[in-house]
Amino acid sequence: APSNAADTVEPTATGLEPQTLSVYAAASLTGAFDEMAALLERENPAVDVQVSYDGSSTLATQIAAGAPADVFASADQKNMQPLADDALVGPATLFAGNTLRIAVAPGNPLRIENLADLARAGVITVLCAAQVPCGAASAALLSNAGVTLSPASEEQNVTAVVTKIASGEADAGLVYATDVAANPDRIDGVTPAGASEVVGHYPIAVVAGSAHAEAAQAFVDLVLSPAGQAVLAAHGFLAP
Amino acid sequence: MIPRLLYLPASIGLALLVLPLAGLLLKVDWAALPALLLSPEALQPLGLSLVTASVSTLLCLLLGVPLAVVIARSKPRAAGLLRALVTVPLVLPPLVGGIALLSLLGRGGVLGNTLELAGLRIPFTTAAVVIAQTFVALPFLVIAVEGALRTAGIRYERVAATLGAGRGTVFARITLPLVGPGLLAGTVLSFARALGEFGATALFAGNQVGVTRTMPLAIYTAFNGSGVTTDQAVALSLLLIAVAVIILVLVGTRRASVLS
Amino acid sequence: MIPRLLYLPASIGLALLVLPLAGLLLKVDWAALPALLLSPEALQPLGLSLVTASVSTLLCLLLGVPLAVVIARSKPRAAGLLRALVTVPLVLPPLVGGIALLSLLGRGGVLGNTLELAGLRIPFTTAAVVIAQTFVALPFLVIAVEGALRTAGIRYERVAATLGAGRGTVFARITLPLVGPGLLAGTVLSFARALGEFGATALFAGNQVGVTRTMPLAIYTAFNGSGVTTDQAVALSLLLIAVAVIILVLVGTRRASVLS
Amino acid sequence: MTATLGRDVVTALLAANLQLTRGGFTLDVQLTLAPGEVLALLGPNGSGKSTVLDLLAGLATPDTGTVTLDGATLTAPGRLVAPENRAIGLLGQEPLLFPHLSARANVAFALRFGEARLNAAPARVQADRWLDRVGLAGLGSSLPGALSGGQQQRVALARALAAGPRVLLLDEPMAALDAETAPFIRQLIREQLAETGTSAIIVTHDIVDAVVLAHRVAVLHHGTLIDEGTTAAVLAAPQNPFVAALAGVNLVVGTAQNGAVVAPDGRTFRVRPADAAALSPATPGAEAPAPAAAVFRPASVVVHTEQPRHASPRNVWSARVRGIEPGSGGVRLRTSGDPEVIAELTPAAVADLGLQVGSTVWLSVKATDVSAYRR
Amino acid sequence: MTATLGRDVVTALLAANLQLTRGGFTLDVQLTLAPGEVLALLGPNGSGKSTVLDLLAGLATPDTGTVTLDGATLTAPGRLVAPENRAIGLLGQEPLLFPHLSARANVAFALRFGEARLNAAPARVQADRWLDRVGLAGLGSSLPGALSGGQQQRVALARALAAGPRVLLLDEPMAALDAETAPFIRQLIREQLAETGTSAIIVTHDIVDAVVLAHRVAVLHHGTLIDEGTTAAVLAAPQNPFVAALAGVNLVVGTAQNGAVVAPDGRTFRVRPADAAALSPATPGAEAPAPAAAVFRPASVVVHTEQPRHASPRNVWSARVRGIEPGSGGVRLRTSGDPEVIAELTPAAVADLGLQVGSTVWLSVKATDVSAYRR
Ligand SMILES: Nc1ncnc2c1ncn2[C@@H]1O[C@H](COP(=O)(O)OP(=O)(O)OP(=O)(O)O)[C@@H](O)[C@H]1O
Ligand SMILES: Nc1ncnc2c1ncn2[C@@H]1O[C@H](COP(=O)(O)OP(=O)(O)OP(=O)(O)O)[C@@H](O)[C@H]1O
Ligand SMILES: [Mg+2]
Ligand SMILES: [Mg+2]
Repeated sequence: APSNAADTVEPTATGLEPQTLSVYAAASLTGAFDEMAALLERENPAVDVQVSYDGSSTLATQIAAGAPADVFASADQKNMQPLADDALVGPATLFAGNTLRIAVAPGNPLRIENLADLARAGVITVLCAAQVPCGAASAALLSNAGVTLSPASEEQNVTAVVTKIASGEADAGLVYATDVAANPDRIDGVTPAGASEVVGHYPIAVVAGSAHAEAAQAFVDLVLSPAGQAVLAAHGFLAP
Repeated sequence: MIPRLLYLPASIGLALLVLPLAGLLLKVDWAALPALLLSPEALQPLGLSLVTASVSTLLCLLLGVPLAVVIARSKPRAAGLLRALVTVPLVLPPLVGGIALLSLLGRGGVLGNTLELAGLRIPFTTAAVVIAQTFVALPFLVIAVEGALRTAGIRYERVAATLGAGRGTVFARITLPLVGPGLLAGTVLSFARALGEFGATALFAGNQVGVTRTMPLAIYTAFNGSGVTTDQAVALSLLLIAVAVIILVLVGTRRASVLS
Repeated sequence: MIPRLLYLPASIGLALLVLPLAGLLLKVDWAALPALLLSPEALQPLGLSLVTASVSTLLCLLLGVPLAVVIARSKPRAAGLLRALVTVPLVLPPLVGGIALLSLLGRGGVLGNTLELAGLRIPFTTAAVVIAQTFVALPFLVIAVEGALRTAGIRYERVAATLGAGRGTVFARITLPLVGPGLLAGTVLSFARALGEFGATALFAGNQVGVTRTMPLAIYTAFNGSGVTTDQAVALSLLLIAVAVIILVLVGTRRASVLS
Repeated sequence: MTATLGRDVVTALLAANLQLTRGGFTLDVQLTLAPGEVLALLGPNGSGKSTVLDLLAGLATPDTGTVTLDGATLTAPGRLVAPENRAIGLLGQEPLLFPHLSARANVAFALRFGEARLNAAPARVQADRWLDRVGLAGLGSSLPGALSGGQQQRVALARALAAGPRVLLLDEPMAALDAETAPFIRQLIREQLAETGTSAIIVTHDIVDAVVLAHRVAVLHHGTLIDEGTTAAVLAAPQNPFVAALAGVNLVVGTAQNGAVVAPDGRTFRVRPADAAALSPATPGAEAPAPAAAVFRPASVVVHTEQPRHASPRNVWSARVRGIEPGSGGVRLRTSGDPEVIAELTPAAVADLGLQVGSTVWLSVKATDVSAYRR
Repeated sequence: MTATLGRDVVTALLAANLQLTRGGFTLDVQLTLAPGEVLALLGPNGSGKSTVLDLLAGLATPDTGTVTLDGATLTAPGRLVAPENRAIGLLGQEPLLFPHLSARANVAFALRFGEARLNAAPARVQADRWLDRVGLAGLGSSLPGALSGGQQQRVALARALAAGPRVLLLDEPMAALDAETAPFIRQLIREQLAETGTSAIIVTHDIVDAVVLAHRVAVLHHGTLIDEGTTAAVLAAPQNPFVAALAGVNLVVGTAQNGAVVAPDGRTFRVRPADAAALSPATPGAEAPAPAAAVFRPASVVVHTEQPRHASPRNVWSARVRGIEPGSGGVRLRTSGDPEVIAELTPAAVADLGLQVGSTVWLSVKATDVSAYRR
């Protein structure tokens, strides 16, 4: 992400060599990590941070296949662990958490207030597939609440759930709090009871053999720093 | 009659197509394979895929052959335009096809609203899968058949007309048999494309077990679940490929015997 | 010469292909469009897409035409098998193509390791984009050209041979010109497919601005980018479609003039 | 519409007036065809014969002009009745057998979907009968690709005849046929047209076809009809070198009697034994004399100044020299009678015999040199 | 290899021994061709003529058998020299002009990639010359689709001749040609083959082609050669009905003298004026007598029992009756001389004249009835 703020800030003493840092981040981190990249570039004007967003499993697969990533931020442990086991990444640190919201059309026309409302006849509900992080969390949340749903669809990622609700195709669905924060005009969020009990944890790690290990570590440090955490919080993430 | 020089690039081309599939084979966990392939998680999507792809292919034939005839027999300028229109869906990235279908047939879509008033809702149904597959597969059929029609020309149709045969008769007994190989090629192509369809289906039809989870969606779901190890996704892909190869070879040799 | 009855299904077929695109138009935020389309976020991927798709199409021609010739001139049984092999990549869901390519050319892949020793890394480069596009577009070219070759037959090639012309001469001066329309059709199809290629590229080449972010990936990124609406994705799709239509119509009318 | 070349339009089944320009080639043709009439369309390569047939069959559109069949307009500005609705059949210059259908199925196609509208089973039976008639019994199951060129042509001809149109257009129907088969096929065409009362236009480069098959001849040259009339009249007075090259035959149209042809003026022409049989009535006994024609070449006519004796020719008669004209093959002597008979001699022979217009001569023609046909 | 039908194999340029079964059709043919020799291959439809040409050209493979050219093996078990490396040209039964190339470019193709290997520019010039020779000057830019059937055939012929192979195989080269053009094209083929010393096999259904173009005739029937020999010998003694139907000509091979043909036994045959010119030497004066042939039909021979007088025939001679045989067109009288001359009479004429074997007769043939060719 090119930063035009770079000229206005004087370089710090720890300024890094000119280089391009490649960060692979889960799609739900999009807004937050764009800002994170800008922050790092401001501190290190010589560094160009490129963030690639995609599903965590896609990114993990690419890193396993030798993708030139320096940092990997996953939306779940499941995709980080195998890389760690094969020593393809350095030690992973949890840096954020995410909780679920019921996403509804703006203004909540169907008056959906809790998880049980999702099971109402005539309400079209979509969820994430159980295999993806948000789907696993949704399943946990629903089972905690003792609610059984027959969703119209099990989407492959949160964006698809958001899209279906925003386009009116579906009436409600479970998404991350961060998604509600990122789409204020398209969906409204309802916090279901027990949401805080089910928290998804985001690990981050420097990719093993990174040619820019120092900058990569700097990025991880930034994410974990109070400044980084403030950015994440502003996008709706919880502390790890 | 083949210039020797051609064998080298031909082999490279074949290798480019076949070697990646071979690479896939190396990733397979052969021990776990049989159990997985016989599990309902594999067989149900496979069944749904075969059924929907067959229905889509049939739809492609019913709609695509007439469209191909109209294009092939149009004046050059009109034909060029029609052909371009028919080809466009090929360019659409998977996602965009889904968005386009939603914006037409979804709730709030132009036609979707009308249908909803009639009590019909298409998204999230098996019908949506078929529509998505037909949408992406139809161009293949049209282009293949149109090309065959154009090459076959109208000489034999003219002869049939001078013998007194009406247009319907000529179409059924002369035109169609003469483009048989092209028709078969188009059918194979559109069936293959329908079988592999993922993007538009995912967005337009969703991913519900037994209703809209076709094989490609099952593969994607498995991939998202297993991540790096990709074992299950690869195994399912293998199943899909194996079924496809069997069907293609069966049709292919049938086609060969038609041709010879 | 067209049976009247055919016009109805032909119209429905055309509607199925064109109406969703029209639906897309309704979703466009026309006011914001010009600025967006002229932004580097739109133009850079478009440029990359056009360049890589052109290179891929060229590769398809170089590898696919010889392969098509070999298949078309093979014995029926061998031809059936080869044709099936060539068609398989069509069946692969987007993702699986990517997995397959990675498992061949990625780290730990059969060829990937060898290449790495030679200091060559293909995945996640522009070359990877081209390979992914070629992999998915090649079958189109091969099938289209093979069909045309088979329909054209070998009568004229035989005549040329009895006149004393060598195989290379016959290929260049008789075979290729005679399958001209089929060749053009195949080229158009594979270019369109390469232009729209998303799945294999996303996994095999990644999504790096200026290097591997082609138009379909840009659309995907825009679509996934939380905070924005699908507007941007739709606008980008529109740009891609517009460019494709222009190219297709240009080629199509050129084709028409070749044919007439 | 006005009478064309003296023929009454009221009797015309097919009437055409066609103009067409294609590149450097211009066609401008008026022609009519009476019910049951057979017209031979002659002309050099590229003169427009096939084009005329295409225009009549509705496979091509003229720039201007009309085609009417039995008073109904088939082609006119802004109107083109489809070929399948014209009842005009066309056997083109190439056989164009449907490549995916057997010889039998090709013919059966015409029987099922042509005039007869037979069902599948009887069509197959009839098709086999047709194949038998064109000498291809046993080849019914062969696909066109497994037939020789001449065999294909015969199947195509059988198919065209089997369709049973009101007007049949035949473009070089005898091309590629072997010498032994050609006469049989020619006879088959003749009989079939006569039996069914079908009008026909036959394009040919062989004058024998015109003589045997046609009542009338039209000669096309550079897209215009340069000569037209009864076969005998056109051949007797060739209007241009092309017709002269074609002509070279004497044609006697008369009646069959005892295996010979009797001319209108009573002369009897004995004919070659093979043809004499065909001229004899099938059932002996009193019978109305059947129309027949005798054909022999001017070069076969021997001219004597005294009555010949002790010689083989069966046909000997005396006549007066009406005209002496140079011809492509020598000097042409027109001699009196109905019809006039042309003898072709070398200039030396004319000089030797002291021939002049008005001389009385004896003419002889060998019976083996005279072909004959029932009409 | 053994001598075939008395011909010395040492002199053979092309020698073939071919067996092939295709469905119900079986071919078994041995034939040889001497350098510069022209063989006419005759036979009914479906007898295997085109198949033989395909096998010789390398477009088809025999089940067993060999083809050798100048001692080099072209076809043998497990060996098939590609058509383009055989120096054997083939003009097939269909013109098959390359549809994307103009008439000129079609002929130029043969000049560029055939024997001559001309560059593009001279090939175009030569191609135009060829088109001129086949009477198509001005049509060089036409695409095949814009040519008539006969025009296409002429382009195809020009293309085949222009390729300049050592052996040329022509499958019905005169098909679809108009009557005026045919003799010119026939002459063109003759001259071209003679000038270049090209050996050729010509498939034809027209006996004139065989007489004018060929030194030798072979007759194919159901896949086997049933007759073979010099044109005159085969025609004089037809071995089966097909040949008989074809034959029906007397052929006198002799020398040209003063516009006439002198037979080996000294008889002089005056010929029709058009051909007499061609027989006269181009430069008057002493010249070695040129070989020439005269052709006339048995039906044209008038038989007298006394010397004919006051009659037009220029050719009159006496001979003895050697044989009286039934023929397809009447009774065939073989008469003495070198060559024997056949006269065809009706049985009635034979009876009338009281002819028997051994009778002395006077024979006459009109000069206008005798065609002649230089050989
Ligand atoms: N598309 C075209 N453009 C220009 N000229 C054409 C076109 N089609 C045909 N011609 C010309 O029209 C003329 C008539 O062709 P047509 O086939 O009717 O001749 P034809 O009398 O049947 O000759 P043939 O005896 O050779 O069959 C030819 O001179 C041909 O060159
Ligand atoms: N694939 C095949 N299967 C069976 N029979 C075949 C096949 N191809 C050709 N024949 C037969 O072979 C025979 C010889 O055919 P060919 O074309 O050589 O005949 P031809 O002498 O050239 O006849 P024409 O004078 O009609 O051109 C024919 O009887 C034909 O039916
Ligand atoms: Mg013609
Ligand atoms: Mg043949």
